[in-house]
Amino acid sequence: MNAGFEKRLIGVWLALSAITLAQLGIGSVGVRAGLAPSAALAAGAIGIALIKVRIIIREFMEVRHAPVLLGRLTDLWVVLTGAMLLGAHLAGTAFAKG
Amino acid sequence: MNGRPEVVRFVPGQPDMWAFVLFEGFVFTAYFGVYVFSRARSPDLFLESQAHLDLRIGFFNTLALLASSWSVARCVQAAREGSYRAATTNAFLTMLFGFVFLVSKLREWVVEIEQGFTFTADEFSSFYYFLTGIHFLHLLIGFVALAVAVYQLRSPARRSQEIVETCATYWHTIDFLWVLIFALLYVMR
Amino acid sequence: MSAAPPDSKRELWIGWWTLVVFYNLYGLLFFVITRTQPPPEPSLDPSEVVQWFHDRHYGLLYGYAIVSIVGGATAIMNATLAYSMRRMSVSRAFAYSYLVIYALATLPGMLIMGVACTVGAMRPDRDPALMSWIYDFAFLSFEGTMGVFLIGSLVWMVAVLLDENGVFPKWFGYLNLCNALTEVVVAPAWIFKSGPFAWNGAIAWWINMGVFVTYTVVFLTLLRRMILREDFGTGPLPELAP
Amino acid sequence: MKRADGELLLLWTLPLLGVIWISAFLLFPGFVQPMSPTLSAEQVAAFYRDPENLPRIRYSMILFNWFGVGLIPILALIALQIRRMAHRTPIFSYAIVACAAGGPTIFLMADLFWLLAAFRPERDPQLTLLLNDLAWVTFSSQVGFLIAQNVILALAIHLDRQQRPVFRPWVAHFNLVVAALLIPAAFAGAAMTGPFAWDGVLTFWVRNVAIGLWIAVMGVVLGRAIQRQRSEQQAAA
Repeated sequence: MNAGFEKRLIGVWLALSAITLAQLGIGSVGVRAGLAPSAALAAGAIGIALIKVRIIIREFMEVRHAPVLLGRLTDLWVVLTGAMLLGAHLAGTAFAKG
Repeated sequence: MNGRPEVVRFVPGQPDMWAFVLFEGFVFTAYFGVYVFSRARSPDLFLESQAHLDLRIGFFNTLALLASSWSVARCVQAAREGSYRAATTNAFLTMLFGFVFLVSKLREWVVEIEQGFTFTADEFSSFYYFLTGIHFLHLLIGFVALAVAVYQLRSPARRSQEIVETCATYWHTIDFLWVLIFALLYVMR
Repeated sequence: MSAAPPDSKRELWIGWWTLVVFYNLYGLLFFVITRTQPPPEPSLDPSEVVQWFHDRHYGLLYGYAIVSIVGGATAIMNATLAYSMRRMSVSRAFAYSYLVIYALATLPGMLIMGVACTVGAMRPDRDPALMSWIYDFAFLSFEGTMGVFLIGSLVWMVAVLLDENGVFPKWFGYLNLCNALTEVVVAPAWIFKSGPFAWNGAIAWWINMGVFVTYTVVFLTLLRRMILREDFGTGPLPELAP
Repeated sequence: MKRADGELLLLWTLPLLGVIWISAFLLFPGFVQPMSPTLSAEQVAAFYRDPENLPRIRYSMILFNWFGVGLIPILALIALQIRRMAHRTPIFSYAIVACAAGGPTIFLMADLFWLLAAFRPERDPQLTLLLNDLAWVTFSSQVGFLIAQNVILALAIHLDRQQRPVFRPWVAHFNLVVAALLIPAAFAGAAMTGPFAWDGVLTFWVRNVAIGLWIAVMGVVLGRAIQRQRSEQQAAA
């Protein structure tokens, strides 16, 4: 197999795993410290996940080689998802129960 | 067949599958939105219930699916270069990683249900089982997609690169949806 | 040989227009006249259920009367959709399965609800506990009948994906999968009486309805294109079936 | 044995079916003098508890349970005749097959509700009333598949443009008239008294006579068509 490609794929996997490990660390610290939920924490968790998603789409799914339109569409999905989830969080906080 | 030169842009697999990825992606965005909204409405309840989940298992599951994405990407590249044997091996490797995820997920559910953390236990648990359950269903369909890819790779008479790429695109979708589910259910506070 | 006479596609156009008119009428009847969609809360107590039937008394009785007059139109609609599968390079088994599955689906998918709502509305003085049972029967038969639409969509999906005649684009095959999955998502409606998974919930109803409406608009459009493309010519009729 | 012979055999089950249906109709005490929707729960319960009525209700509904679906083979024969028409697609015969599945299932549901009401007549009268309502509303108002059947058949005949059409044009008109006669019954739930009520002239008598007439006329027409088909096959052989 093309050595350059092989290297790149391994690199992507390592990067994604490293981010996941960081999520594990941050999550554990959050649990131990008993951090109160906040918009910043929510945005952070969603943001990191969406960065991973975008890496998967561009690298593993080869969108970086695809016509620009497909890249735009998938990026649009990433951005809209982030915006909608953040909006949902803010709306939920505004209409909090009790 | 040589790898396509960098300058030539192409859609991996059928564009039709990309329509599915985007549409189903938006359906999931909607599910996630309802979850995040409900969560923000009763943050304490969700946080308390979330303690039933083991972050480490979620981490392990994520690694398994990321690895499966890696191997299926190798499968596509190998098939593109004409090394069908390597492509088939990687497809099976993907199934193996997928299977590791499947077993781990099932085990996790069983342990949680035994602890009384069931679908109807509380609001968070309902979302947890719903999101992981619907994702699990996509995973099961993913095995069908991989089987189609292997079937294509097996015989020189078939070997449609387009279909192999289409199946891989579906499989990656399972992966990236899980990445979001992991963040929303296990990590988010 | 000259172009096909304009009426050579008459049967297909009858089927297509029935679909279009029916779905519009369906929306009108369920959303406006009977006001049974969007669905009310499953958590109403028996006295509220009685009030619910009272508020919609005439809408339910006359609305569902019209539903029972036009309900049989589903037969010609499903026949037209089954025909699209006959045009594909797949076994006839697909068309036949689709036809039978959807013929069956009309009952729990629509008519049972009509019967239940009529029976509920016709005697407002009925025991409230029984009214509550009728209410559950109406909405759960309507929304909780999943298998027919699940398997029906999957049959269509496989037919589209295997087809080599290009009757429908492949992405429509995948869209069938999205529609089939909504039937899985609605299952918790049998378990929850409130929240996003209840029969009126954000997930079990609103998101699913969004997918279903998209799916319906898409297949009507694609079916229209199929009919426009259809080239019967002026030649002899297709061989009469034995 | 030719194809058409088997079809004639199926068709000849129709007179037998007619005898059974008429007997069951006369046996059920709620049909001869159609039950009124205005009866109170106690009166309805008394109807099922009456030792004179109870066996008649049960046996008539068991007969209907057995033979209610007997019409399906006849509808299948109609679907086959539609396939012989000068159409370019099998859409109309498919649609008749779809109706053939729907109509008898609805009748079967009504039959189940009646049998359930009669199974434990000592039940709370409110429950017996509910089962009785469900049976009558299902039986009376659910005419959709029957109407669709008539309209589809009429359309199919109308579009059958060939030298010797399978059915003559008057059959199409007859079907449309029957369809029109069935429409008032759909409103059975909306009226407790008068011609539209489920014991009313339009909903009960006109509708059921129309259905009976349709079965009889279509039986004869179908018989002729199959006979003709058979002689054509013999001539060709």
